[in-house]
Amino acid sequence: MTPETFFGLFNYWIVICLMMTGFYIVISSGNLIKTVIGLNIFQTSVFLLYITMGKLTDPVKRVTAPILEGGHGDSHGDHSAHGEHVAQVSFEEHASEQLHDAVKHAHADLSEAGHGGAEHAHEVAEVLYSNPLPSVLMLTAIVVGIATTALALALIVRIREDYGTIEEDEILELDKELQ
Amino acid sequence: MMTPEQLIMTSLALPLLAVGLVFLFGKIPNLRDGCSIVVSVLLFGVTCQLAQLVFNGERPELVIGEMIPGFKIRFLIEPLGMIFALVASGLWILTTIYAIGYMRGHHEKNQTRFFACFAAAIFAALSAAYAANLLTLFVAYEVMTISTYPLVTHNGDEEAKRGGRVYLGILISTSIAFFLFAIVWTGHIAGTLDFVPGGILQQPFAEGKISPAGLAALLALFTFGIGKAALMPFHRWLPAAMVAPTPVSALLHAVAVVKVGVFSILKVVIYVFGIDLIRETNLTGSLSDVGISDWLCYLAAASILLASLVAMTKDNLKARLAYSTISQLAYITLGALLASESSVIGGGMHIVMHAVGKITLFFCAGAIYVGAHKKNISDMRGLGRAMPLTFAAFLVASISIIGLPPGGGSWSKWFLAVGCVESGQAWLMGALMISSLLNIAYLVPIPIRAFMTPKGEEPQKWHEAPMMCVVPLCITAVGSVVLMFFADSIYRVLLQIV
Amino acid sequence: MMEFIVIPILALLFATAITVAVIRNLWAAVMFTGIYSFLGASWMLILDAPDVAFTEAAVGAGVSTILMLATLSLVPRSSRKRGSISNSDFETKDPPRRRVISSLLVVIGTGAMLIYGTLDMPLFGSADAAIQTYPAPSFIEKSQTEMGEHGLPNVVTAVLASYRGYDTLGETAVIFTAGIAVLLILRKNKASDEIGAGQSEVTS
Amino acid sequence: MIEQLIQFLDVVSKSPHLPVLLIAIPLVAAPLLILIGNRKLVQILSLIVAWVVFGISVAMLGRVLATGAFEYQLGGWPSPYGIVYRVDHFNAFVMLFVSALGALVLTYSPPSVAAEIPRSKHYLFYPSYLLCMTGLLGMCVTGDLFNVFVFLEISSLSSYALISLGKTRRAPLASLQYLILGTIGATFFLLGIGLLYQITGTLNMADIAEKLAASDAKRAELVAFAFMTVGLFIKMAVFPLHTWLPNAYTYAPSVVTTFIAATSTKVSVYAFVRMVYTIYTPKFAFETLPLDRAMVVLALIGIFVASIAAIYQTNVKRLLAYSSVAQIGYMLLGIGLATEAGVAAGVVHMFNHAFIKGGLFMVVGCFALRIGSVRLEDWRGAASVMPMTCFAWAVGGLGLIGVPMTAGFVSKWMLLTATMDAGNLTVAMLMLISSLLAVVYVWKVVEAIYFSEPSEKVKAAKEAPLTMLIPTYVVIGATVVFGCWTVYSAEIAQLAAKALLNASGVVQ
Repeated sequence: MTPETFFGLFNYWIVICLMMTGFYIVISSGNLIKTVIGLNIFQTSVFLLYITMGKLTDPVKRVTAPILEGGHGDSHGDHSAHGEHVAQVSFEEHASEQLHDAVKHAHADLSEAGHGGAEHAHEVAEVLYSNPLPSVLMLTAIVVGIATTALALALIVRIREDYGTIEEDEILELDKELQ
Repeated sequence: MMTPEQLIMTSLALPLLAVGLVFLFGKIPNLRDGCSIVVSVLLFGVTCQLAQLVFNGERPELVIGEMIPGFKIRFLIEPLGMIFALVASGLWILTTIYAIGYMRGHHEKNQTRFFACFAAAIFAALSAAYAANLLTLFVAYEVMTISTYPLVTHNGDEEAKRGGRVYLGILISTSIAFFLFAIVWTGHIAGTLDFVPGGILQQPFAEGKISPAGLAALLALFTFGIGKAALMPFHRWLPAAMVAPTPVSALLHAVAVVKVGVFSILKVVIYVFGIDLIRETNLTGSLSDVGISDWLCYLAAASILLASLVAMTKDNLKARLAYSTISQLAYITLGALLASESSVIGGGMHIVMHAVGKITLFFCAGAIYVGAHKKNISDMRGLGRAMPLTFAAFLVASISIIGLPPGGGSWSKWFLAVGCVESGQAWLMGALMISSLLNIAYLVPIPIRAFMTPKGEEPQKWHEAPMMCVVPLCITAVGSVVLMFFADSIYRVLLQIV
Repeated sequence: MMEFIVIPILALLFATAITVAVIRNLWAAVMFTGIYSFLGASWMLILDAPDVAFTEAAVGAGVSTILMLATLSLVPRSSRKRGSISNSDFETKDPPRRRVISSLLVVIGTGAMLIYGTLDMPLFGSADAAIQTYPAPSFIEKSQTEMGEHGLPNVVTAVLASYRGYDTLGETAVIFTAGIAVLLILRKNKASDEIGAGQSEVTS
Repeated sequence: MIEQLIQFLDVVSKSPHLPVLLIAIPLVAAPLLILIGNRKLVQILSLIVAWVVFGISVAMLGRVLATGAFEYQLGGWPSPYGIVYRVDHFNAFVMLFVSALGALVLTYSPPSVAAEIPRSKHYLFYPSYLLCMTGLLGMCVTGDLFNVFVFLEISSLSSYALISLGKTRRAPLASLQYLILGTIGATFFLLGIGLLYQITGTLNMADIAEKLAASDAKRAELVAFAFMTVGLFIKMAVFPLHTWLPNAYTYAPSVVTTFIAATSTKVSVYAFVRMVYTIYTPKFAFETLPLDRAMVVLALIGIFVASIAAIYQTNVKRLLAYSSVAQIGYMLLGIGLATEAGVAAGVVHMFNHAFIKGGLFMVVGCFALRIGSVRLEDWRGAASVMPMTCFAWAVGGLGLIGVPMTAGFVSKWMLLTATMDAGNLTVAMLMLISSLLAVVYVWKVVEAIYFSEPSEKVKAAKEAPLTMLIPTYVVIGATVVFGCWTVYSAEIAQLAAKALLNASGVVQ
């Protein structure tokens, strides 16, 4: 395994470790709330995996969130303040990243028709965007996740009303007594 | 005049009609029972018409449709099935009359359910008799199991429940685990499930699709899977079923149910394997001559003897008759498995002879119970004087079952014995002979004792059962003698199939 | 440069997850879950997914934490423990050793399998990954041309509302379902109801 | 016969929007019903919606039979950009019986719901029921993998809510146990989708299939497959991942148990078959991976263990629940054969078992209403006061055993033939022997209700109301009809199997 692959996959592995921590909490915990917490972490980590997949990096070109920048269309005047804000944030993030990349590849890059040097980073007209689809999917999944959590918590409230405890083994004990 | 197709349809529909009418008039016993009798007479008429066609060489056919994609419910009547149908429908009339007398004389509850299930069982018997393929046969076989279950548990007490459990447990288990498996296996190998003269397995066997050992296994699956044939060790259901009211034991456990079993075995041997295939296939090639059905033949012979021996130990009359039935059924199974012309004909003929004889014996047992409330043989001393007709009939039927002239049974046993010689297993004849002696030992003393011993203490309480019980049993007793003189026609009919 | 931000975030994420796993106090566990979501959201922001990041921060770190805290604070005292709320009610018990070991085995197995699967995955950020090259033209170009005058600058919103609009409808349905469900579960039975909650009736 | 029906349905099914109407109508109806809030009105309207949905399913099946599979692009966006609904023989068939049972159970429900669920919750109950049905139908109709996940969650969340409505305090607990396992399953499924998405760049099933054929990322493919399989196995309650099912079925209200038992696990089986045969290929699943062997082993162990467990139950609901776990095993056996006959047998068993188990649980609901208990000892001698209900049990039970002239026999026969044709005599034998266990647990109940002295509770009971008996008899009657006449069950299943296998490139 080359270091390149290693670093290329490293991000996924981190996410997998997070995911498995969440999964561990779910299956090891006897406390109902703790189990729900585990589910939460498990799901959040899956969201992270999707988002990691959608990310695009490029040695030269600027990569940003899939929010088109000004001047692209003539009819985006009514876009929300929220969108504008996001656009700005990501722009700044990526500007810095871009600068860094440009420096790194400055002397090796021959494809830019003889242009070199850090100052050219700002001249790159073309902007690349990360894939928007994982974001779209995860927006849905987050909502599904919170719905599940809410339902689970409601059930836990009911269970605690009925049994007076949220420890699984105590509940099973109580049921056994009744039988 | 109806077309053959319509005749088949009518003969299948009539018992179902009876089921409907019985439920419809459940509240009016006289009308209900009247319907049963009328329908049974009509049915016998239709069956006779069909028989005329079949015995003249026609093969009426009726296709109902596909039950499972690629597998049809189809009826095609050949002589063996026709004979069986004739016996079942003919005896249904007598049993119905007898059952009405018995059930009323006995003040049984749930009579409506009883007569409905009874008609349903006859429907199943006829369907099995007419079946043109294994699927149809299997469906009829299972319908019969289910429809007779409520009859076995009729009394509803703990004993009946236990009996029902054994009955259903053994019959369903063997049929699903072995019979169904064997059917599907056959279909897999042969590509068809139809009953074809000469068998359907010869071709695939020649092509090497199944080994001799496989063939032997398949035959064993069929033989044990058809649990209604009550071959040991799957015979326990039959004594268990004796908790049922006597008309049930009479018609179903002497005629319809058990005969469906041995009939199915005969069908499988003749039309699925083909007797040539069974007789000529060796398990081990040329070295030693072990046929694929040999061990089953020995088992059947053992079953004949063992059941007879057990019968001797039984004091309860119905239990003794039940073990006698097991023994007699094994004769037919043996006849089928020997797979020679005479043995198969003997088996087929014994279906008729044994049916008429055994139903008489059961009728008598029922009549004794109704008339004198006696179940045990040891209590029947001197009963013969109070119930002369009943015990006379008993004696006549016993002679037929034993196989002595002038009973019809003498002919079928003769053919079976000849079959043993034909297929080179002459020593099995010994088993038949010993068993006949045993038959004498456990059947004949009953009427003898009833007539010979002086009267007991309370003669005034004993009397003949109601006429509705006595008349049918006299008819069947006479029948078992008359059959002696019709054996030739049965022989000629059965000759068509081998 | 990015590594300087990413590495601490990842380290913190990991540390938080582990903390949640081992911590016994439920209040603390809930708070750490919130923190975990928040850190996750920050990373998403770096990964070019601002929309998700904000939603996760709002929903995962916000709403869900509040819900859990609310659940914890809704403590109808059991008949056995009537009295003041003691902190011990919120201490979870450590799972028995056997369960810990079997859970660890399952988790390690599952994780190893996933890592095995990643070996074939396109490297992080690579432009020739299927996900970046297919479909062509990409959602970004497509959304601009097809939406015509309605073209939203935020492609995520645009896709959400158009191409995958039915997922969004489904998502609404999920929320709605959860709403009904919570109502069904928590709603007290009215006195007019003929049957009681039947807490005492045990049919098995 | 079939042509006439096709002609009739052809006229009805001209509307191109059928697939989306199937989902949209109940989805829109649910919130409206809550706004209406009137108990009686909600009940009637949801009944109408359910039957309309059934009508749409019938029309779609008619259209598929007449003209073959068809697609519907939601919002007019073509794949791979938009979400596409795709209707073919297989899912039209599954949707047909899901919606049929959904409507029938709803028709049957009012008295039972009135007895088991507090009045004030009725106006919420019926919309939840509709949502659950929508989720299940959505999982079937959609051709988009992520959309499957969304609908899976809709159906799951509503079933958690419905299960928690049970009378005892164990119902919420059973529901939570199901929720936790179910969410793990769904998350595994989501994870699998993510991996597939990453190596193919698309979510459309047909598209993924195309890309996978060309892809060389075998390890990622395999892991995605494994995760989706485990996720679905949890939802299907495949042994040993079935632990949620007995409690959930036992403690849920009778109507809920009936509906979920009849439909929910089958839809997950559907999704699994889709995954194996449409997205992946059976070659991948059964040759590259020895999943078929694993499935045969799991299925057989599951059948035996669950059937034996069922024998020992004294609670009839739990008895049937274990039987359900066993029956899933039979479906898996058929599907794992990867032959046309095998898949057809698995698919037809989905259909037949939906009716058989639905019918039996309906009978349980009748008993629960009149006797007030689902314990076998309280049912003793019920035949004397509830003859109709008891007869329905006997017939349904025969179907479960697989006696000829019931639907169960058709499945058993087809499964057996398929196993045998695949050359697996041992499995065929074991399958038959295992099916004998059903005789024991079914007959245990038959004996109790027919041949025992009436219990105290039975003496006070009376025959179930006609509004419940009629739908029960429709369902039970269907098991007999489809046991003798298989044009619309087994033959469609065969068409579906053929289409599936042709699509996945298995040469017949």
